[in-house]
Parts: sequence; C-alpha cells; structure tokens
Amino acid sequence: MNKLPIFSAAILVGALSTQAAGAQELILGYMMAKSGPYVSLANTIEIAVDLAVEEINNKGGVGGRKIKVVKFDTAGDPKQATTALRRFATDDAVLGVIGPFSSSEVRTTFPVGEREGVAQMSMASSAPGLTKGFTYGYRNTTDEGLVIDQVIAALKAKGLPAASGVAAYATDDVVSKSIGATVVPAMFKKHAISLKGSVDFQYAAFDLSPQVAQIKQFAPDIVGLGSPPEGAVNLAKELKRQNVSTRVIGGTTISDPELPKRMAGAGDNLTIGTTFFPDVNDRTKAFTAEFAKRAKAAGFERTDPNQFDASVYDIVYLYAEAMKNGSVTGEKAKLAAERTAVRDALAKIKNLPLLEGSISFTDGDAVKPVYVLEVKGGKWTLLDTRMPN
Amino acid sequence: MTAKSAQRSVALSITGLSKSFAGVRAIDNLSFEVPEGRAVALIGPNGAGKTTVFNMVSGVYPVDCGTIAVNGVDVTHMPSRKRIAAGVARSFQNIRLMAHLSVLDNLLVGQHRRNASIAAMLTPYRLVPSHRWKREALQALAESGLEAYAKENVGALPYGVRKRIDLVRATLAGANVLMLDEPAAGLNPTETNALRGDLQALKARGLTLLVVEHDMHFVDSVCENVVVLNFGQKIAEGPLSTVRQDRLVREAYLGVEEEA
Amino acid sequence: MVSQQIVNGLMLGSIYMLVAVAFTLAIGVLNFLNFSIPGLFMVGGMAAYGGVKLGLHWSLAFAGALALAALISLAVERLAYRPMQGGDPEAPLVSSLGFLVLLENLMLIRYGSDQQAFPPLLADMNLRIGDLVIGMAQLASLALSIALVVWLSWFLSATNSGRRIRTVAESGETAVLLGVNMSSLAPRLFVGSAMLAATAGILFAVNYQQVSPFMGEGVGFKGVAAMIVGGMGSIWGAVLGGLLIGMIEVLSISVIGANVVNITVYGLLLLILILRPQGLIGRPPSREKL
Amino acid sequence: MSGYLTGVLVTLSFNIIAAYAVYLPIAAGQLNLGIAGFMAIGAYAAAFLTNEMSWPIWAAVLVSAGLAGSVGLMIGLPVLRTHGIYLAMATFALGQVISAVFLNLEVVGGAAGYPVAAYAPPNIVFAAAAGVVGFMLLLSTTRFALYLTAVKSDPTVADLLGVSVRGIQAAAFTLGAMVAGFGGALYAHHYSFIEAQHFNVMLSVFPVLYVLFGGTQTVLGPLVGALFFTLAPEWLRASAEWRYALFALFIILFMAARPQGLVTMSLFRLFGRRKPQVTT
Repeated sequence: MNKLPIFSAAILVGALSTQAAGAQELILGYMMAKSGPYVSLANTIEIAVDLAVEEINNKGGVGGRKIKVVKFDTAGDPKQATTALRRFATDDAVLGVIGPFSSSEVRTTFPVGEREGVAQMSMASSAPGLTKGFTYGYRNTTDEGLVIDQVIAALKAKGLPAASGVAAYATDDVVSKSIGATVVPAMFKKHAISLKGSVDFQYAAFDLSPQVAQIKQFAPDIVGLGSPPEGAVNLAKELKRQNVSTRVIGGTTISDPELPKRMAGAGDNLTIGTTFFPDVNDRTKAFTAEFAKRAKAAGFERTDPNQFDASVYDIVYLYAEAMKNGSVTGEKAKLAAERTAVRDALAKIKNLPLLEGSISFTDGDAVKPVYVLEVKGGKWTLLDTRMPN
Repeated sequence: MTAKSAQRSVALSITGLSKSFAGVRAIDNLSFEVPEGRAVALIGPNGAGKTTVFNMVSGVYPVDCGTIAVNGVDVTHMPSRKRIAAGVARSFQNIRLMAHLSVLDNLLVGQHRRNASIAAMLTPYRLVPSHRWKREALQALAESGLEAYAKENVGALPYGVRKRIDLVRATLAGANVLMLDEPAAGLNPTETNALRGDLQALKARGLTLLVVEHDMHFVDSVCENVVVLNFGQKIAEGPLSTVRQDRLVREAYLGVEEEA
Repeated sequence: MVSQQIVNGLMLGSIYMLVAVAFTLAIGVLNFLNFSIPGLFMVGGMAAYGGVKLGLHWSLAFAGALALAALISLAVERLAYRPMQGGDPEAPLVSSLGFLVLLENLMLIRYGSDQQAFPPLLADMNLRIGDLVIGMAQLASLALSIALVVWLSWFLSATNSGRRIRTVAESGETAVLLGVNMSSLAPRLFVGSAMLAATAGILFAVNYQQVSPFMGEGVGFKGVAAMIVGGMGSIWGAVLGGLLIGMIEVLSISVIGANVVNITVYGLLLLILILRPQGLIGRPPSREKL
Repeated sequence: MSGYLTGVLVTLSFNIIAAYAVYLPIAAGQLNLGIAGFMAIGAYAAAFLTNEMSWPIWAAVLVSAGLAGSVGLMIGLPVLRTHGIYLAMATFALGQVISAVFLNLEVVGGAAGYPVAAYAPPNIVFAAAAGVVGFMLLLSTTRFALYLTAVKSDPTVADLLGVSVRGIQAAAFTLGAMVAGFGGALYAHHYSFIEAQHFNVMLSVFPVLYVLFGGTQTVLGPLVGALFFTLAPEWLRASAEWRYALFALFIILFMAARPQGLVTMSLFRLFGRRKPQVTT
C-alpha cells in the first residue's frame, strides 16, 4: 500500500527532470499560472519569457553561456508553488526563479527560497511589504502606495478636480483591501483631499448597486479603488447605470490593456497608474509588435502585452545582468555560491535601462517609472509619466 | 435488573396505554401483563395495533397516556436507548440488520448493552485473535446452527437465515424480556421448526417472550397465553384454546382465519 | 437611499430565487442535492454570451443556451443521478460536483478565466423615478421569475403530471405503487430544473452585463441557502428565501460592510437549520416507521 | 529525496489528513461540508500560539487540534440535531461563517493573511500523516468504529440496541474537527502563511470527494481517495489546460460505474477469501 505513491511519483519525477540535465547552461526556473484563477492574466507571460531568453541567447548569452528556462505550472496555488520551488531548487539546479505570480504564492514560496538559498522575482504580486525579512525575495512590481501617490499627484499637476474622495475596495483580497483601507486614506490626506467615506464589496461581487447608491450620496470628485479589474468594470458600469459621474482612480491591480473594451462604453476618465505603456518609445513599440505576432501565432485572444508580460521580460534581463555581474558559470559544484552571487548582484542593480524604464531595487522591490493612464473614448491614453521619489 | 420482590413475577406490565395518530385512536386504554419466564402472544387482525404496542414499549413512539413497566421499573418516559438496559429487547417485522456489516459484526453491536463503557468502546478487539466478544457471538450463532454464516455480509443471506440472526442479535443484549415481531412470517416449515427450537431454548433459560404472530399453530406451540387486539382495544385474554371460543374474537378475527 | 437599496435587494433576490427553485425541484422531488445547478446557471450565461459573440440574434443565443443546459442536465441525470439509486445518499454529490468542475473548466478553456462583458440589449435599460434607478432588465427578470414560479406552482397543483410529481415528493414508494413511471419523470424534472437555472444565468448576464466561468458558485451557494431558509421542497419557500437572502445581503453591505455578508447570510442559514430545520414555509421531517 | 517528490508528498500528507477528518463523520452518516472552518481554527490558533506566545510547534499544534475539537463539540451538539441534507447544509454554513470571522479578525491579519514564523519541515508533515493513518487503523479495530457503521446503517435500530446515536455522532464529528484542526495547524507551520480566503468551500468539498471516491465502507477508502486526487492531476500535468477538465470527467465516469467508491467491503472479501481466516 505505502509503496504506491512513492513509486508512481518517482516515475513522474524521472520523466520531468531529465530535461534539466544540460551542462554548461545557466538555468532559471519559471513558475507559470497556466491553469487556475489567473489564467487570463498570466497565460501570455510565457511568450515574454521565451522572447527575452531568445534575444539574450541570440546575442551570445551571458558570458558565452546560454540561458535555459525550466517551467512548472502552479495553477496559481500556493501549495503547488512551493512544490515548484522545491523542484527548481533541488532537482533542476536553477540559479534563480522567475515568479511566482500571485501574492498568496509569494507568501508561501519566499520562506522556502530563503531556506534553500535561491532568489525569486515575482512579476505580479503588489501587496505591501511582501519582501520584508527576505534576502532572496525580489519583486519587479511597484508598491501600490507609490503608484496611487503618483496618480493623485498627476491629477493635481494637470489641474483636474480632486477636492473630495471616497475609498472603494474589495474586503477579501489582500492587495485590494490594503489599497482601500490604508493607502487611499493616507494618500488623500497627503494631497489634502477630504475623505467622505468608504464602501466595500466582496472580491467576487457582481452586483455593486448598493455600493454605488452609497457613493451617489457622497457625491465625491474621485473614487479611490482597490480591486481586481473585474471590480473596476462592474463599478464603472453601475456608476453609469445610476448616473453617477465621478473619476475612479486606481493602481496596478486594475491595469489591463483590455479594460476600456471590457467596460463597454462605461468608465470614461478612469485613471490608473501602471508600470508599462506600449507607446512610450521605440523599444516598447518593438516589444509590443513582436509580442502581438507571437501571441497571435500561439492562438491567444489578447495580443496586447499587459504589465505582467512586460515585467517578466525585464525580469529575464535583470537575471541576465545579475548573472553577468556575479560572474556566474553554471557549474553544479559552485551552485550554492553562485545563487548567492545572483542575489547580491540583483540588489546592486541601479538605474538599469530596460523595457519598463530605468529600474533599481530598494529592499527587494523594484523602483521604476509609473505611467498614469486615463480612459478616453474607449482607449487608454497616457496622462503623465512620473518617477516615484 | 433486579426487580423488587413483590413484583418479581411480572416481567412486563402495561397499564391504561393509549395512542392516537392524527386524531385516530390506534391503541385504546390497553392493559395486560406478561409474567416472568412465560410467553405471551399479541394477536389480532392487520391494523389492530400490535406493532404500535411494540413501538411504544421500545420507545420508538411516545405514549399519549398510560404506563409501561419492565421488571418493575417504569420505562414510560425513558429514552428508547435506555430501555434495553431496563431489560427489554426486540426484533423487527421487516428485518433490520445493518446491511454493510457482516453477521458477526451485527451480533457484536447487539452485545453493546453489556459492554457500554468507554474502555470497552476503545478496545482494539479486532487485533486480538479470538477475542472473548467474538467467541461469545460465534457461540450464540452455533446454538442456532448458524455459525457457517458468521463472516457473510447480511445483505446476501436468505430471508429465513436473516430472520433468525435478527433474533440471535436481540438475545445478545442480555435483556430478559424479548419482543418478537412476527418471527415466523415468511419462513418455510423447516425454518419454522428451527425457530420454535430457538424460542423454547430461550424460555428454558428463563427469558420472557412477547410475540406478535399470525401463525396460530406456532403460537400454540410456544405461548401459554394470548392477548387479542382489535381496533386498538383488548377484546380477549387467556390461553389460546379458551380465547378461540370467545364470540367477539371469532367475529373479529379468528373465525375468518380458521375457515380460510 | 433606503428605497434604492430595497429595490437593489429585490433584484438580487430574484436571481437567487430562480436558482433556489431549481434546487428545490431536484431535492424536494428526487431527494438529490444537485450541485451541477450552479454549473448550469453558468452555462446559461456563458453559452448565451458565446452565441451573441458568434453574431447570433439574442433570442437565438438564449434558446441555444437553454437547449445546451437541458442537454447537459440529461447527461447529469444519466451519469450522476441514475447510477446512484440505492447507494450512499452522498454519492451523487460527488458526480454532480464533478459536473460543476467539468463545466467550469471547459468554459475556462474556451473563454478564459476573465469576466467577459455581456453586450447590453438596449442602450439604457433603466427606469428613473426621481433619484430611484430601476433596471428594466432586472424588472423584467423579476416579473419573469415570478411568472415562472406562479406557473410552476399552478402546474404542480392543477395538472395530472404535477400531481404525479407531488406524489413522488411525498413518498417515492407510494408513487411507484400508484404507477408513476420514475424513469420518465426524473429526466423531465432534470430538464425543468436546468431550464430554470439557465434562465437565471441568462437573466444574470443581461442584468449585470457580465459572465465568467465561475459565476455559478457564489450565486449557487446563496441559492441553496435561500432554498433552505424558505423550506426545502417548497416552491414558495424558495421564492421567499431568495428575496430574503437578497435583501439581507444588500442591507448588510449598506449598513455594516461587505466583509460581514458571509457571516449574516450563512449565520442566518445556520440559525434556521438549528431552530427550524423545515425552513420558514415547510413541513417538519417525519420520523420513519418500523 | 527529489524536491518535486517532496512537494507532492507534502500535499498528499495534508490531503490524507483532511480526508480522515471528513471520513469520521461520514462513517457515522454525517456529511461535514464545513471542514475548512475547523482547519482554519487549528491553523490560526496554532499560528497565534507560536507567533505571539512563543510556544513550541508541537504544543501549539496539539492544543489547537484540541481547540478545533472543542469548538466542533460545542457547535456540533446543536447542529447535530439536524439530519441528512440539513446537517450537510448546516456544516456548510458553519464553515462559511468561521472563515468569514477570520477574514475580519485583525489580530491575526484579517484579509492580509497571517505569516507564520516557526517552520515544520516535510519530515514532520510525513510523520503526522502517518500518525493519523495509524490512529485511524487502530480506531478501526474497536467497537467505536463498528458503531459508526451501525449508526450510519440504521440509527433507529442502533438506538434500540442501546447505542447512543447522538453520542457516537457527536464523538465522530468532534474527532473529525480535531483531525481537521490538527491538519490546519500543521499546514500553517509548513507553508508559513495562512489567509482566510484559503479556507473556502472548495477546501471543504474536496476532502469529501476523496472520501466518497475512495469509498466510505472501509478505513482505507480515504487513503486511496486522497492518493488518487493528489496524484492524478500530477499525471495529467502534461495535458496542461485540459488537466482539470479531464480529471472531472474521469470522476463522473468512475462514480457512475462504481457508486460505492473504489474500496468496498465486497472488494475486501474478494481478497480476504484467498487467505486463511485468521481473525476468528
């Protein structure tokens, strides 16, 4: 009886780990979320990873060695994410890990990475303070506090009405709640906006009519929103239905290239901060075009890269830079030392010009430009570009 | 279990028992007694209320009024679960063996009343080869000649065998009053004879029986007395031969049956 | 604002109500807690969306969605209900949940995990009375839901088939003795309850202009709660329960906050189950005979 | 040991513990759809004890399991007055309420979740799962296990034979809650982070599926069910996006073919016949 699981799992491991046996390659692990709740946000990320790796290898790799990526689907599940990390660390001899995707996964894999001594860099988790206490944990994301700060500053700079505000947020989601309950009130105070009240809803809420009825009573200039994109869509539609005209502002949680289309005519003036905008310069335009080509070829419905695609593309370059600076060889014997070297080199990166702009790290979190976008005529338009101070 | 000496001779005593369902009187002011060590049959046409009496004595139905005493202890308002400890056990008209358990396991459940402590409950007896409980249950089976079925799943057994196992289970609790609901119904003549032997053995051990049964030859061979019910009322009581002569009884029930 | 919140609660309740009726048909008559119903609700919405996206007229898309839900429900009857007769009472739960997971994942593969926008049927489908906003689609769905329920309760009490169904609900054995053909009745009931669930899903899509592969779960569980609060097996109980749960949810949000919704709604369910398991309208379960 | 294998076996261990938490009440005829609530109690209580009170892990885990059990007993007694589907729904509602309470409990992080500092390595998790299986096997040789089946099979007759039906059911429910709390407490200390959103309906429902799939008639059913539900999605990894759809389809077809679950008494007898009968 007891032999069955070990036996069958052993077969699996044998089948999966043979591919990781290459000798002179620099191996990175990549945690995908190709099934489960984040599919639509995360399923094109693989294209960006492959694109960046191809580009680097075509230019000769890192110190003459090619980068190789081993992939594992976590389904967005924290438990499977730790399995992935254990596999990368023990079986695949990776030098660093791309991912995981969600904040919940980060909370379970960062402690494992710390014990195993292997760096991870998340492309999506933006809950405040996730990297605190971890020396191997990195995020190429911007803290929502910094983002919202810049969004409001942009409104003030452009002279848009922002005298009074209401906070609206999903109560059962870590990032959304911290935005709505902490970040928005603090930033309103910082920018002298009077907080008239707050409304909340459940993460999966479809009916926001009671909340909008309350917002209508407050009649604010702006609504500070902490929510996933779905909440923004539903709020915009319900605001329109109940005839409430107010500007909704938010952070990177609602940054989605498809959002104006998904709001189907509602949501004009929705203003958000994000870390990627396709029309900034030639590099972003080239990336967007190449990404679209590959996404189309792979049969994806969405062909515009989102902020996670851009983030992960830069993560590959960040690892390449760190491996170069750390003089990493990929030899098995030096694995532990080289993993630490990668970690230390990441921490030292300053103002590296990449796709998203100039990137540095403070306490494991990336510091990079914030693009303030506004919905106008059913499209995202750039309102302002700001550098967090 | 130890009855007071003055009442020692009465094992089961029913006084002024009444029960209505949705306004219809099912049992009306019924009183009778079963002396210790004797067998009494409760007879009457279908719907006369015989099973209802069993259900009230075992506590499945609450009574409307009247009292039930077992071995001198008033059990009228006792929870059904505790009545087996007062000394009354029963079998069922539609055999109620636990289908997913083996014959042996069914009998082990039957022993519960005598092994009800937490310690007994948590003894890993299955690890002990030929544990006292298993031996005891097998012996009881052997006395009825059913030991070959011990490991079988009860669901798969012939009707007559299940019926007798139901009886063996009822005896294992150590109760001195047994209520048997149509024990011979559906049995072939051989099985009926075997059952008769079982019941006589029980009587020989001093057990008291209350039997609901339609087979009058069977009743005659096992029971000393009968109580005749009709529409929930007692219409006659006494030895079967006497009761047979009763005009009311003949009209209500026996006459029809005898001629059939 | 209070009147607006009452309107909001009634509208939400009308969706729960239909799902609750779908559940109550399956459980009251067949004694089957059919967890594929949230899946069928989702299929109603998602298939209608798929149809509209393919360029079908909305009426065709709706009809297609209903037909698809009915077909799936027949498969549920065949694979989840029928083989389980006589087995553990919990066994059908596994397979009906299996259907929920299967349907969700099939839609996920086809349309992705994102919530999709359901196109509005009219430009502005709202009545505005002073400050009060009432969605016409919502009003229509409330009316349709009530009409369906009225028809259903008339059908059960006044027609031969309805009486047969009620006999089965009272006692499966008696029904068989009276010559009710269960093997032809059960599929019909499954189709009926699937149509109700899918209709609710379509109304949801039209009202809230959104669909997603997971839209059935939250609504489905609230539907079960509504059914029990009202009284299991009672159609008018499901109506009352649905409206009550809708009102409580909206009032909890506007008075206390969204974070207590699960506590108030499911707390009420728990309380009802402990104090009055038969629900607000419904008969107490009877003790078996020996 | 391979890192991947370790990861899968850890998941398996937690699934086995959860399966037995559900199995105990199911064996007594009660469907507990709120097991996640008891896991949450165990997880949060143990995390609180090690984080804020600096208790050692083992003490925190044991005390939290006891706490989950006592909450199970206190809430179980009124809830167990209901039967069948009503009971299932009551436990379902209970699970929802418990996790909603933790979502609002700011002292353990509220919606932001609660990081856990102390760490229980994989070997501890394996040992705990083995311990639970051993305990269940031992329990299955007692009268208590016999009465679970008796109470499920025919509560009326069990009652008339003097078995305290409510007592057995309450004990099974409480013991199940305790095992769930034990699993939750260990989960918190292995994965180093807990959040109320994790303890949702699906977490309650999946162990029920393991048990019903494996079969409720024998003590090995939950083990087999948990094995299958843990390993099958791993086998199906290659089919990427189709893996959960295929998995669900398989469950439906399997249950249609074998409604009593995989491991049944008759299967056992089939194998038992070949051996000499040593038990009598």
